[in-house]
Amino acid sequence: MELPALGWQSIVIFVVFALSLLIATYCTYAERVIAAFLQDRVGPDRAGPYGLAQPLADAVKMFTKEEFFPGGANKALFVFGPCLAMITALMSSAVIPFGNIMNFGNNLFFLQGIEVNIGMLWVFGVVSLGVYGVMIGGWASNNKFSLLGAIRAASQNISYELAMGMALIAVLMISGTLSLREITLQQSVAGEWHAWNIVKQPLGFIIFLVCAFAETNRTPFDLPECETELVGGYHTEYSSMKLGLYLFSEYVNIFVVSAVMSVLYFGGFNFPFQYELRDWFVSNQGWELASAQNLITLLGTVGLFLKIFAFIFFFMWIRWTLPRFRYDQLMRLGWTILIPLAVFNIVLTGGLILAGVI
Amino acid sequence: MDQNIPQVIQTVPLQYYVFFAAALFSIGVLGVLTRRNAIIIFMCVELMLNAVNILLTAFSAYRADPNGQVFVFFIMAVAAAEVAVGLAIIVMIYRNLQNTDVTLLNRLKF
Amino acid sequence: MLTVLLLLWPVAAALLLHFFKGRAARVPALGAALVEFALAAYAAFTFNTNNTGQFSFDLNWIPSAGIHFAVGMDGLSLLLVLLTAVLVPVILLSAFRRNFENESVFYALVLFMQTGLIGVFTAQDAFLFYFMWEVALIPIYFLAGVWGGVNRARVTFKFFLYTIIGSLFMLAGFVYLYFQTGPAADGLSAHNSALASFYALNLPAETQVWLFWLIFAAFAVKMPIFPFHTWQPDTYTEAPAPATMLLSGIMLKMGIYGCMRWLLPVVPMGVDYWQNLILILAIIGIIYGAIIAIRQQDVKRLIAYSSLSHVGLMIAGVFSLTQMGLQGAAIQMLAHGVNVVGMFFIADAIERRTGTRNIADLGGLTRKAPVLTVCFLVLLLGTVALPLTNGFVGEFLLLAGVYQFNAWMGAVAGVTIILGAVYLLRMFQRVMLGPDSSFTETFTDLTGSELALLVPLIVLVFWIGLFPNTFLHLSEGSVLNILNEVVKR
Amino acid sequence: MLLAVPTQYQPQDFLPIVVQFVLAIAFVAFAMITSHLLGPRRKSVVKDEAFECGIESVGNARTPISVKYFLTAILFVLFDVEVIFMYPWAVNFRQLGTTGFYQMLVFLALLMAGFAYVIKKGVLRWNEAR
Amino acid sequence: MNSIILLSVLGLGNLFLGFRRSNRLLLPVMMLILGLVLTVNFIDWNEGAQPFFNGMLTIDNFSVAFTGIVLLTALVLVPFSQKYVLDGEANLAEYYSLLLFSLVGAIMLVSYNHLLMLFLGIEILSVAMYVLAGSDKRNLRSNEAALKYFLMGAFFTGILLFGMALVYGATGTFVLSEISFAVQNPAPGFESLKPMLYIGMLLMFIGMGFKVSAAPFHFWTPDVYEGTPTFFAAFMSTVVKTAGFAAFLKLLVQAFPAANAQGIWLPTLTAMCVLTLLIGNVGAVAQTSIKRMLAYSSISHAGYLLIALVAYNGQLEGASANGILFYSLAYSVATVAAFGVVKLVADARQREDYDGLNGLAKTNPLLAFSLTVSMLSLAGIPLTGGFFGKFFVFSAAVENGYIGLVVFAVVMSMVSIYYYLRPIISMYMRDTDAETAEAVPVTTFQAGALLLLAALTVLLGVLPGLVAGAL
Repeated sequence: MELPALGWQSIVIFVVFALSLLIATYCTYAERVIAAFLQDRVGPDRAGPYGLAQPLADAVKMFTKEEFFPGGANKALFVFGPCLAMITALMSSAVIPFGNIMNFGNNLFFLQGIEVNIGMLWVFGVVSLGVYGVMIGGWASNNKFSLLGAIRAASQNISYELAMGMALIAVLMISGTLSLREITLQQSVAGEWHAWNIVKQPLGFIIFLVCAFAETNRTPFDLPECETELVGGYHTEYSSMKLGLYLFSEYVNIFVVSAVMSVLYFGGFNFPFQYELRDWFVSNQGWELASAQNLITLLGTVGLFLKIFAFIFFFMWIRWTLPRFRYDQLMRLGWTILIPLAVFNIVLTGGLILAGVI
Repeated sequence: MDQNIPQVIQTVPLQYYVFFAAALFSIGVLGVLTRRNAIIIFMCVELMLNAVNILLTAFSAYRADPNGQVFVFFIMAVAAAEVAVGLAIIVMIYRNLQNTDVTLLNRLKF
Repeated sequence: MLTVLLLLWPVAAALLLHFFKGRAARVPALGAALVEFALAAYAAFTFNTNNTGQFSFDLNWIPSAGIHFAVGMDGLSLLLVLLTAVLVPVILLSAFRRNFENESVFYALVLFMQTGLIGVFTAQDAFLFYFMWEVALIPIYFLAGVWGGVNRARVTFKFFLYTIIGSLFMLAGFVYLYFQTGPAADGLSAHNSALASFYALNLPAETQVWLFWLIFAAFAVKMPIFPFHTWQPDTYTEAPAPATMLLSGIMLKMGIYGCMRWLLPVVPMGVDYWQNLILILAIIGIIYGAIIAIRQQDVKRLIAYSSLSHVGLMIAGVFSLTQMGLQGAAIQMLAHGVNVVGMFFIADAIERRTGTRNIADLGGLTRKAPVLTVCFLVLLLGTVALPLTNGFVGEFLLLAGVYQFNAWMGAVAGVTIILGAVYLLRMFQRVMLGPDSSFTETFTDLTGSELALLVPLIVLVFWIGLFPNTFLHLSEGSVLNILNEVVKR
Repeated sequence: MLLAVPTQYQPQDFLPIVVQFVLAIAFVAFAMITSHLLGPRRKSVVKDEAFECGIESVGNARTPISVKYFLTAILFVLFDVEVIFMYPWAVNFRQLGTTGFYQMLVFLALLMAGFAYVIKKGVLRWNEAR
Repeated sequence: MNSIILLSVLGLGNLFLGFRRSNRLLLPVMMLILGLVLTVNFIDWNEGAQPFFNGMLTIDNFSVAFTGIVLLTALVLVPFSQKYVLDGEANLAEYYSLLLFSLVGAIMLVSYNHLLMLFLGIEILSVAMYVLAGSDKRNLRSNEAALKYFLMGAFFTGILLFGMALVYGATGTFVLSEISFAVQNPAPGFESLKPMLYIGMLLMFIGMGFKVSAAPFHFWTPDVYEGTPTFFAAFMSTVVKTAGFAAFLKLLVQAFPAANAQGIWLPTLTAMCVLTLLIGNVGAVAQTSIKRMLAYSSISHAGYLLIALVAYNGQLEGASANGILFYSLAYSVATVAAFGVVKLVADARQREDYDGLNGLAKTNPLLAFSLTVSMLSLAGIPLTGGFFGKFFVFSAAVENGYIGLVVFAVVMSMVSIYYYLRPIISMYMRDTDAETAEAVPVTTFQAGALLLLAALTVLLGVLPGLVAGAL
């Protein structure tokens, strides 16, 4: 890989990085607005037009709050916890293919930070590390609520990770690769939007979705931080930007997991009739193929983000709709329902593939 | 530029891998022999296993023979089983003794 | 096939004895022993003195190693089988005098041991011989250890350790020899352990010199020869009377038989090399046993040391490598077996009546028990080797053999007769004559069954003494064969 | 062209990860340092005490916790490792064909037998003290 | 292969049977399973070498024979777990299933053809044993035994693996025959890798030496055996050892047979052998607890078996393999009986020293008899299987010229007579005291098993041709 390519990739990474931060920031805003909408109230509207500057105000508040170290806390780990949570959240976005190829004067550029053959494993590995941030923070706080919250978080995350991994295996059986780009491209057979994996993997998608909720500690699986029982769970003792990083990492995770779901099940940057549109530009408007392709690519990127936003909305919608699980229900759902379902899904997928159906 | 991964791995001399793995392994052995806490001894054992994994992977890449890497898979799986059993034993002892220092466990002498 | 029957019958009977509890086992046990005796007698009558190996049986025991279950009898074997078959019923009968726990197990062990003994005397395969050698050891260990005196645990342990270590050396020797042999006849294995193949070996002299000690170790302990004898008096004393009779009457012969069958012809050059040393050791044993016997106060110990002394003479006879010496040993094995069993029986009878074996505590039995005195005297004179008794023939031939080899040694060995007379007659005088003691006041004479037991022994004392040719004739061919094998190289 | 993906993956492909890592660390470091510099600091013993619903905190927070969590963790380790074996299989599913499928069925059957055993043994019965 | 499948499936079934909470059912079922598998195992006898898993496992006569031994051992051992049944032990199904699974490991050990299978076999066998060693959860001694066994086991597994990795690095393969081929037909540049091969080989020997408790890697044995519940200690000292030696033999014969390799490992193995014999026998003399004595005795028997390894003569059908086969069988049968009696006595009298056996011949003639038979067998006295075991092993060694070694071993077995006779003396020649006056309760079932074991020992001692030379 020559340096120009690396440079291009760095640009993409930077853009994606910034975007994910931006999206995460505005997720806080979106959360309130959607909550208000669902509860038929106004929501933030003071800071800036429609309250759009609200996240910035929040950020300023976070930065200027007092740093707090509880007595008996292990200081290094106490600081390290949120940092780790944030770093792992930020690390996973780069391998997601946000768009197809751009073609400028015979130079091909991928709208993707990092293309590796183990993209899916990378996302999985990094996301799994996130639990360490929670564990370390909860343990270091020297607070019973924090510890319990952290342990719960760890237990919950690892439990659902199993089902998630198994759901993913069914996708891998269909695609035969771990590269996210290849998985996306396989879902773009010309003229057939039903090449999307959601058609082939409805059950797998549902399992994955449920697990995604649990992995991001979102309602109805937000047991680690459930206010009514555990005060604030693992971040009870946190304040200032350290708390901010925890909250922030959650939204970044939502963004990443939405993107992953879009890529795995909803065709990624593919959108219906993209080939017809490109051919229409080429044959009817007389565009060059490359230009038409660039346009499609951009449209695809926009489409991907639309899908992501839809998922984010869905996350928030659920939050204000469903009540929280009890802990034993949560564990039972993960172990006794999702895992067997996922195994069944694997067997079913295998059978269907061998039968030539998918 | 057009090297595959085994070839890149081969740009580092094999001895380096061997020495590195051997060093890691020796650290593990020393740890097992000198430390007195069951958990730390166990961690040292895991270190030894990882040294083996590195070594196997290096050899496997050098010879472009996947057998070694498959072996690594199995070592990891078995190590996980060992972890499960080992931690269970340590927890069991901790519950009876409230300590995991093996010197306290010298009722059965050498 | 008859040999196999002789071997299997006691074992089968021992197993069947399990179904009889306590005293009920006496009659079946005796019956089994008598059947065995009948079998042995039948074998003796049908034995053809012109031919050597008879009643042979050969079964491929461990095919992969060329080890055969090969048994057969020549004259020498037959003599000892006869001795065993005669003595076992006598010993069983003597055991009926006592009341002890688990009688049926006791008798079963005796019968079991009989199998081992007969196996030793008839084995034609080295490993079978070793196997039987140990089979004979295990029952006697338990007989002596379980039913013995107060110190039984320590004493029998010593005995067991001595004998087993000795026999392990023998095993090592056999294994070495085994690997020098050629392939088995059936070609299934590279080596074989048949007696004939061992005879056929032609080992270098240096090898034979050390191999001699490996094999001789087991025999030396069993007989026992002078420096290896320390287990003997203790064991004889501590073991219950029947076990002592088995030990002294039959087991000891295993060693002498082993020397004649498995040592002399197999490593003749080794024998030649060590001959003088062994003879000297044997003669030391003769003198030493006799001197110690003189000083003994315990009847059983006295007989034990006398046995040591007599065995020394037999060893000397065997290692003189003369026909007379070997023949003497053969006949003396019979005679000594008969005499020593009788002596131990009488010692036991006295102990049962008085509760003591101490010579000083006894006296004046002649008046109270004339029959016992007569029997005792006959056996004693047989042991002292008075002419016309069984001891005379054997000792005469033995001394003649040793004299033939070396006049000085013969002369020294001859002292045994004088010393034997000294300690035995001294014992007779103290025990039988003299004044009564508090222990002997209520002494009663032999009962009918006891007499019935002693009568065959006394008959044998005179039979062997008067018509020794009956037996000498039997063993002559075997002895000549053995000497041939020795001289051949 | 539309389906263009790198045919041969290079170790250098992984280099951008370093870039991203640097970015992530930079952001986190920036956030932590800034908030550290900007925020006020007013320490007091009472304030530093661990929060326990307003009452005084009792005992050590790092006490042993229910063994259930431990069991869950152990189970996760075991099952996760088994799932690892399925990744290479899944990726090569089509090449392995029917044989591979049946072999994995056996594997899954054993795995699920163990799983059923564990569930039946009551690992998830949180309401029972053990 | 049939036995592996059956054991795994039935082991799982057994696990679920445990939910019925009916211990009375479990023991017969367990025996049934083992009996069935034992029968099925011999279907493969004389069927030639059958490769499985791309040749990673090979079922041939060697493996069938050793599988037969481990299964038989397990079968005759199981009756002694009856106390668990009677006491209503809650985890009995788990114990049984772990035993079944560890038998799968043992079978893999005796039929592996690829180092991966060796590793997996060892681990399947060991991990189950780690758990069983600590199965007496409330007993600190059992806990310690489990921890010690586990830590040391994992440690030596690491060493074994490092050895495997080095051998792989030097030869480029894990398949036994290919390793041997690579050593005998060196590829270019192999010379420089030779030290690696040799170090790897030695490390593997260390790892295997630990598993079979050969000195100087024996130190865990007495402690672990003493702390482990007797039933499982018996399993450890028989099945684990038998499988370990079969695996060790396969490794030597099939992977490192080349003469140049022999020059390297022979001194090591000989030294290990001598040391093991010395430590095992001398150590056993010093013990006061029978269980510890049996532990040292198992070390010393590892020494005798090592003689057969030293004296191997080139193929899996040779005198050494036959010797190990016979020895393992005789040793297993006798050891099971010994541990069985010790367990029964220890359960009833709550003591494990020699004096606990006093007067046993009077109170329990059967127990005394079977312990006597097994002690005589272990001591190598004729009329028992142990004698022919030693005989075959020693003659294999003499045949190959290791006379010095054999002489040493014979001297050591003389020493062994001392400590094997001590229980016999206690039982038959010492009187009971207040503590030992009462008879030890023995169920008919156990009595039958003990009689069977004694009969087996004597049968092996009288008709060794049944098993000798089977390979």
